[in-house]
Amino acid sequence: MARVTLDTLRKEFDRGTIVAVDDLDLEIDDGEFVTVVGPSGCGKTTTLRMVAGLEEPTSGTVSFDDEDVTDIHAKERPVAMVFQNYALYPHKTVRENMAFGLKMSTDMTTEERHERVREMAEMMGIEDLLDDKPDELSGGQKQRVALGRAIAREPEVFLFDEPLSNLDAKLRTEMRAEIQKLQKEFGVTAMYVTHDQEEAMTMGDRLAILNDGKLQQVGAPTEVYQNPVNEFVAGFIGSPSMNFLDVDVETDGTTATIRDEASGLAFPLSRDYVAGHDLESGPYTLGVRPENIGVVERPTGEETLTATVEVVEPIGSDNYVHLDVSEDFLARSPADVQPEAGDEVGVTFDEADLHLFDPETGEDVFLTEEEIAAAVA
Amino acid sequence: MARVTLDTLRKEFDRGTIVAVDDLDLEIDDGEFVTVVGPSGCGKTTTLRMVAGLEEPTSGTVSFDDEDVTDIHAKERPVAMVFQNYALYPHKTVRENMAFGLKMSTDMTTEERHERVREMAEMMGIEDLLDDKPDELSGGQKQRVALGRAIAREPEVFLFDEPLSNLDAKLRTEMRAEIQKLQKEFGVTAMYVTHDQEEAMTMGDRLAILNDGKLQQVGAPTEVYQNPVNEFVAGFIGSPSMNFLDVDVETDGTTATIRDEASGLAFPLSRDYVAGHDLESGPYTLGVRPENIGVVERPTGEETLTATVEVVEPIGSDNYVHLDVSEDFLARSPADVQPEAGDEVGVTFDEADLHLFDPETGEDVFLTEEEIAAAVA
Amino acid sequence: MNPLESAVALVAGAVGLVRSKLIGLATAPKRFVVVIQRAVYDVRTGKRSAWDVAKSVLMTLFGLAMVLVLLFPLFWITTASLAEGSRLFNTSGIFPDPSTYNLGAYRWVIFESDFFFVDGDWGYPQLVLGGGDGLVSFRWAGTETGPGAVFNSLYIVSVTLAAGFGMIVPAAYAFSRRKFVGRKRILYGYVLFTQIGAGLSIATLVALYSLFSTYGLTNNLFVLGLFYAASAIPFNTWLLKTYMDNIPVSYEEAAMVDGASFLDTIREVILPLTKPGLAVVLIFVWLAGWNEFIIAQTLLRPENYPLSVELYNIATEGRFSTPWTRFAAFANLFALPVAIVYFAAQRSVEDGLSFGGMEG
Amino acid sequence: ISTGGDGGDGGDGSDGSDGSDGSDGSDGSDGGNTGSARLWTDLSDAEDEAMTDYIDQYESETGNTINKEAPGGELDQQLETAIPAGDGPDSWIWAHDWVGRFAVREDPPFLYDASDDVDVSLDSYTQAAREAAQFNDGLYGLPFASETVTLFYNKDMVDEPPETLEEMVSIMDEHHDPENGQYGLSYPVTDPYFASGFIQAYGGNIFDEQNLEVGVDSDACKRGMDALETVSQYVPADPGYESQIVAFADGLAPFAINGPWELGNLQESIENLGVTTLPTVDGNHPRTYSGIQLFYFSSMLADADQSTVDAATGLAEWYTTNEEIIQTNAAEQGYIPVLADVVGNGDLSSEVQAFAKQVDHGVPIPTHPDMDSVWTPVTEALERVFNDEQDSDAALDQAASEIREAL
Amino acid sequence: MASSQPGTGVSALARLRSALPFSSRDWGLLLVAPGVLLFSSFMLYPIFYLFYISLTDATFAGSVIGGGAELIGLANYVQLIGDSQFWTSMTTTWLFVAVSLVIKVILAVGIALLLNHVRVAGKRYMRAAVIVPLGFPGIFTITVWRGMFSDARFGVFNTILGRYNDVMSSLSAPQALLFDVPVGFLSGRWEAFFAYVTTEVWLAYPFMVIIIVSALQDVPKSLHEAAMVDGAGALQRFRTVTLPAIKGPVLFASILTAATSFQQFLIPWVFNQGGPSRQNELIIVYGYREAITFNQFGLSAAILIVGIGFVGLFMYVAVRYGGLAEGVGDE
Ligand SMILES: Nc1ncnc2c1ncn2[C@@H]1O[C@H](COP(=O)(O)OP(=O)(O)OP(=O)(O)O)[C@@H](O)[C@H]1O
Ligand SMILES: Nc1ncnc2c1ncn2[C@@H]1O[C@H](COP(=O)(O)OP(=O)(O)OP(=O)(O)O)[C@@H](O)[C@H]1O
Ligand SMILES: [Mg+2]
Ligand SMILES: [Mg+2]
Repeated sequence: MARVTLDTLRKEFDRGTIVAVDDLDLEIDDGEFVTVVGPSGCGKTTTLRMVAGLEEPTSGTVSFDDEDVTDIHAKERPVAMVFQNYALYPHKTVRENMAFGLKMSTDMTTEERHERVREMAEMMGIEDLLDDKPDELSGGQKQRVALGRAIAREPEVFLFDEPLSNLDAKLRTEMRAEIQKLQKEFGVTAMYVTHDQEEAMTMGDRLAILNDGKLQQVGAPTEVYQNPVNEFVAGFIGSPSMNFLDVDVETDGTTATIRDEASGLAFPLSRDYVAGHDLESGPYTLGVRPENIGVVERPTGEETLTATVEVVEPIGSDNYVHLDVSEDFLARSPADVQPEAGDEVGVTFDEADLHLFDPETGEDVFLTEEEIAAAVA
Repeated sequence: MARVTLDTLRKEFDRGTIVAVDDLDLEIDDGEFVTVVGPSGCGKTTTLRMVAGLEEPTSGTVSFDDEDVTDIHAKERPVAMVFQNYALYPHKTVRENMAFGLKMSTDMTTEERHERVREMAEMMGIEDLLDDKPDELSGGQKQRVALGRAIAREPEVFLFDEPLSNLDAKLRTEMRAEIQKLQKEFGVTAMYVTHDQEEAMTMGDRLAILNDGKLQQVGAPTEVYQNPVNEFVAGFIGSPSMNFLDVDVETDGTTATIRDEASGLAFPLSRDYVAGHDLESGPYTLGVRPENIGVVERPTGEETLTATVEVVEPIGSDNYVHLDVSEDFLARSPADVQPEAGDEVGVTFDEADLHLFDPETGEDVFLTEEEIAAAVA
Repeated sequence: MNPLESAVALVAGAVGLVRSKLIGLATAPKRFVVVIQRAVYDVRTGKRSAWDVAKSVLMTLFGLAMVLVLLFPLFWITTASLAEGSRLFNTSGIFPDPSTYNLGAYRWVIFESDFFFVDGDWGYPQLVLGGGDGLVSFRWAGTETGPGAVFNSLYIVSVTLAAGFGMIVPAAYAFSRRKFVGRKRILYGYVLFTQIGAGLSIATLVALYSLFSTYGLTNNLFVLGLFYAASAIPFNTWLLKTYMDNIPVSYEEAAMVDGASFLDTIREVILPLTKPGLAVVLIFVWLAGWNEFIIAQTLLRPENYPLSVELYNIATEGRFSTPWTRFAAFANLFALPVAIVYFAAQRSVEDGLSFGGMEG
Repeated sequence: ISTGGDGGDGGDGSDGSDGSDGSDGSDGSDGGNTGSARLWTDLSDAEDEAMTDYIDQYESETGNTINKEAPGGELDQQLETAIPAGDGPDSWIWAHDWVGRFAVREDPPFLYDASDDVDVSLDSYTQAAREAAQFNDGLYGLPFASETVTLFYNKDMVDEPPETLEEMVSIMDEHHDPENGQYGLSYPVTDPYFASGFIQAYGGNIFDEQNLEVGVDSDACKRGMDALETVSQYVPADPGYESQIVAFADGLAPFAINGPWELGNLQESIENLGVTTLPTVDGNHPRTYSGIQLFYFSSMLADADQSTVDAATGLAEWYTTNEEIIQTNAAEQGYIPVLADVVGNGDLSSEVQAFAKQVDHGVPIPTHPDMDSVWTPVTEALERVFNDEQDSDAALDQAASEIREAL
Repeated sequence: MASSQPGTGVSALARLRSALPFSSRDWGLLLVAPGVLLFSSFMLYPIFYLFYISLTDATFAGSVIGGGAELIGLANYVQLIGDSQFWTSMTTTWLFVAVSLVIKVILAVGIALLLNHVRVAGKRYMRAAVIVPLGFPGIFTITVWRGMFSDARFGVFNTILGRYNDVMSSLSAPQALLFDVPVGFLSGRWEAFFAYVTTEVWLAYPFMVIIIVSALQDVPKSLHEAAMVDGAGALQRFRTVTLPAIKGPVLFASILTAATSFQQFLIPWVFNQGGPSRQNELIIVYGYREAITFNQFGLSAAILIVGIGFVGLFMYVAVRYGGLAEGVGDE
């Protein structure tokens, strides 16, 4: 419906002492679904509110389809927003809640409005609730009404601010699918804020990661997962999160070894790897994801490392094996690998799964400046 | 510290129209950690409150170490409880919050109390917060204080009512470990209510599943995961949850085939399987977990079934592949299996991973009455 | 909504409130019986111990006794309004002899005093076609003396309510939601002045009178209504602001995103959500205009006296004494409707006056 | 600004047209010399009805218009604000004790010297009444009645009205039994107006207006005070007016000392009511303070049209000299006539005669502008004595010194 | 993506806006202004006028309105300081405020607790009934209370005391427990003071009850339960959970009602005009009487200005240190 462009968008609070959003550039294609993630306080909500027109940017612009809407009042933007706490009008019935936007922004007759609301409600499976007040509804039903209300207006841009965070796991999965389906069906451009890993990974066409008001990386979820541009993104995306280890690399240009005194790690890199990557000696931060770590219950000594098991958490399909390699070092292994706490086990991983970050800047050491800059465009 | 025994414990509300807890029998060993799960409204909180003495049972008894405490007032039971919203006294400092229980139930001097609180606080890493008021604390800190307050009294029984549900994912993982560590350290008997899958699977020595006020199954988490006694437990434990299919089984006593018209499923069971299980022809509910389903991107025709991919959700380490076999039919496959939506794929599974349930009672058809009864003892 | 509609809605709301409360009160005995039956049943089946039930009974009786003690003055004066003669005391006991109870005093209030019509000469409203300044004009027919104090009171109160609400609601909204130059200072000033009310009026009586007479505003019901509104502004603005602070901003934002204009948002979202707060403000502003008599007496001439002044005049009518029965009957007719609405609005009042979030 | 619309101001019926300054008498159209005036009153219902009828009569006889209003509350407070604001009445009815207080006012003045406008001879009135209406040579009103307190008795309990204090005490002794709710006397003893008769019985003056001397601590007053203390022992413990009158009205006391305004009420509750003069004290008649009811002339008249002045003074002259009115009022309202002719003839009821006789024994209330500085200390002294907080001599001494300080 | 462009339309506009003392966001002021204006002209202006009078030698209302008064500086205030009646009045007023406040708080907390207790049936109706006095005009209720406090033997309280005496003496209780009826409630200094306080408490408790009940209902149930599990008994729960929760609202209500008590006029005026012997003249009565009875308008104005000043100061301190204006400062 509309392409959304944020151009060096900036928002300061408290006379510039808090920079909530720091010169953000982002373009969302017509009909695209972008999820925005980041830790608490990173500026997600503020960004969304600026797109909706609820917050005035300190500088920068918001455009819909090349039209600058920065100075246009919220009520005139073709935007619908689903709030974290739903913000259903408690004194109106579900029907009135859903019809309200239509009443305000179209000149439909009451009947047309009610017809539209009925259609919407049928689609969302809440046609029986139309005469109820919000506080008679369960969380999931409220969520559906909030969605219905947003969709009923047929907006060009859809904004979601952690819409599922108040729901329980089961409902969350259900609603996730529902939102995606609706968004595709209507072809509406969507921005979706969340701090839930699974939502972030599964819902969007693209994923935007914010930290401290700054955009860190934008890209397809798998792309971001596989090639995080910096330590922050690497640690933030993926659950359980990536293990980090402070290591030293010794290289002579053709061979290289990754060492960590504390855990006794000494991992030789292959010649191919060294040849393919531009590596220097020095301190690095090594990152490796739990699912890329193999646990060998009866270590033969050929493994990369041996370590002691601290705790084993079975989660049904898999086990989380906590190892004493470093603090919070976790391996995810199949359910049939079941060491006991205290066991000595072997630890393996593949050099292809390793990430190396600059301990100072946190950036992936193999990326060039350009590549890093490109990651946010 | 104390063995907790619930004997045909029952709680009715509103003059018997609501049976919140339905003749519950449960024994928790000294020092054991039992997690209680179940859908919302199944009676978890009510059970916990009866153990704490905050709710009077309609019938049945609660005993600690063979001593019937049913009629003993909450303030005299050797119990500590951590509430969902923490319930910290807002006007008291952290120190006073933690010392309050001691002041009430012991005759320690002020100094002794403060000494104990300091020890506790050090252990929980909150010694710097002792002079703060609760509303100056973050969620995780509050949680720690609530825990500390509970532990400080050295109770014999520890009760937790969804203590982590207000925290974000990262903090939740951290606190989970902390609680387990503390419980083991003090060897306190613990009952832990949650509706979080991961907590349920990882935290307890045993898992008790409630539905509609009735106990469904008690057992080690992996045991429950692998051998759910009925469809409810099978569907409730595990995430994403088990796929169910209404099927017909045709058997002649030596061979058998599982059929489903809608999806075109025709799965022959091995002779061994048929011999080992007591199977009759008729309708069944087939259950199979997402992680036990194989997806073959280029079907050779030898697979159990071919199906169309509806959506692929990458969650980083794995992909969730939604298939059109039935509604919400999900396979979890490694990240490198990446079919596109609309692709025809092959679907495989192993007869060992199948669960068959009686479509009427929902019970696992291979279990005897005794085995089912034993599941809750 | 035009003013007429809102006035009708207001009255209808009040009537509904009173009705439901009274129905509740009327069915209370039935519910009470059920409670007792249950208690008896529970004791018999051993679900509750007799001591447990007894404790509840005792507490309830204690509560009831306290209510009776607290309301004793009102009860006592009501019996006095039914008594014979005009004296408050009788040498035989606290209450007048019940056999002498009669409604004479009330008859006097209705048919002889200036309560409804001057000298109790009742008239009826009549529409006159083709009147002087309009197609239809309105006059009182059937009365020689004209309408009485109650109409003056109602007129004053409607001005007070209209002006009060017109200024309090927008200001409370602005204080709660907007930032503007001087916001803090004005609000601070309001809080300081919340309690400078009744006493102030007496203190500044003469200053007020000279102010009013300088501008020729004495004996003007409209201006007096405005004055009461002014006196109600600080406290009620602050009260309503506090109430509005507790309404999440996201409702307004949702409405904005829904395309509602500012006024739409106020009408459709803010006002409905502020109802309990508005109810309390309504009651307080009403009482400000309804009960005051010192200023009214100073500023008004007899033909414009509202009920409160008439009541005071009855109290001081006798050379050295008060004609108690008439006074009591007059006061009861004057205050009871308001007190009943107040009684019925207890829920709203409790909600609207909730300062629970305040930390001391 | 209109106050119309809901009928809120429709109540002013007849006087709707006539503005509020009361000085627009000239608009009386063709009559030429008829005017209208504004009169404020604070009367009881019965008095008010009678007054309305007389005013109607006056209006139809003269063509003048009188707008009678009852502002309610404290009449003097109403005047205090209304007159300076130019919004006061042209005339009002009140006892003469405000004459001095208002006559000394300047910037703005409150009263109007009507010496030049009044045609009736002041000799038509009794001397006391004549003096009461004047202050420093100005004539500020016309008198029509006087009042004072005297002795009421219940004929069912008292066979023969007492002549002397001793007789009265012996009757009171007979009945006084507070334990059983029986008393000797109903008498608001801490009110100086009520108490004045006994205090001044020996010829002392609480305040000597002629010489501006405080006499409340004189020996005469102190002896009078003893008499007061004697009767005080027979009243109900509460000196408040209402609690006093109830004892007599309920038939629980043989005597009451009170004024003519209670006559109607008491006649209703006591079947056989007698009224007589106060008993003599050592042969002296108690000298009660008396008040003279006046039509006051307000300073509003100073700037008003002559027709208004004529209307206002005309009413006063007509009313105060109309024998029929005075006679009727005496019979119906218990007004004690001050019109010399009426006082002289014997047509008055026995009750009124009793009051009239008591007035004769009494003295007019002083009208000194600062009388409030006298009343308050005296009241307080009486309260202290009544509550046994102070000896009566000391109390009067203290009151006297307080008064001297304040004046 | 386009690079940052300083000085685009928006930011230039924003800068312009922030440079102005008034900006478009200040339209909130427009919503507030009418109320402020009305309030100032009817409430603030008279106070200034009163202050002006206090600097003059005005004797009666007319000399104020008629303009016959002359400025005499602070003489009235000087006179006031030397006036023993002023100090009597001040002390009595503060004592009245303090005593009635203490009783009020205790009574209101008691009522609120009782009428919010689970064991009391029909408590909502009782609560509704108990707050009704607030709906009656003060002149009415106060006049009624005066009647009840009548010194007469047949006054309500004296009758009750008489009955009490009868009962007690029939139980042959010692003389010390009996009352000396009739008690002169309005004619003795402390008796009258007691009557004032009783009436004041009765007038003000409903407001406090409402506020405390609201606060009690906001206390999370789980706090009580946490305390129970911590081993606290009923009394300790009251101390640790209930009391702290209602402390703020009680303080708040106390400040408001104390400020009103300070300005109490009708009770003393209707009861016995601040008597006996001017001993119980609360500050406003004192001022009123100086003006009305003694024709000392200038002095009266000075008294009232001092009174208003005290209320203002009291409110200021309360707002400052009592957290009364919480939420005001969040700008
Ligand atoms: N109105 C405001 N005034 C001052 N600071 C604000 C305001 N709104 C947001 N902030 C600050 O701006 C920063 C970004 O806030 P924002 O709400 O956008 O974060 P978020 O990413 O949505 O966080 P969360 O995940 O907790 O919702 C935070 O530091 C916050 O404290
Ligand atoms: N005080 C009460 N009065 C009436 N019904 C109640 C009460 N407390 C609980 N119930 C009912 O009892 C049932 C069990 O409630 P309970 O709170 O134990 O569920 P739960 O398993 O803790 O649910 P959740 O996961 O939502 O916390 C529910 O149907 C609930 O409505
Ligand atoms: Mg946010
Ligand atoms: Mg629960």
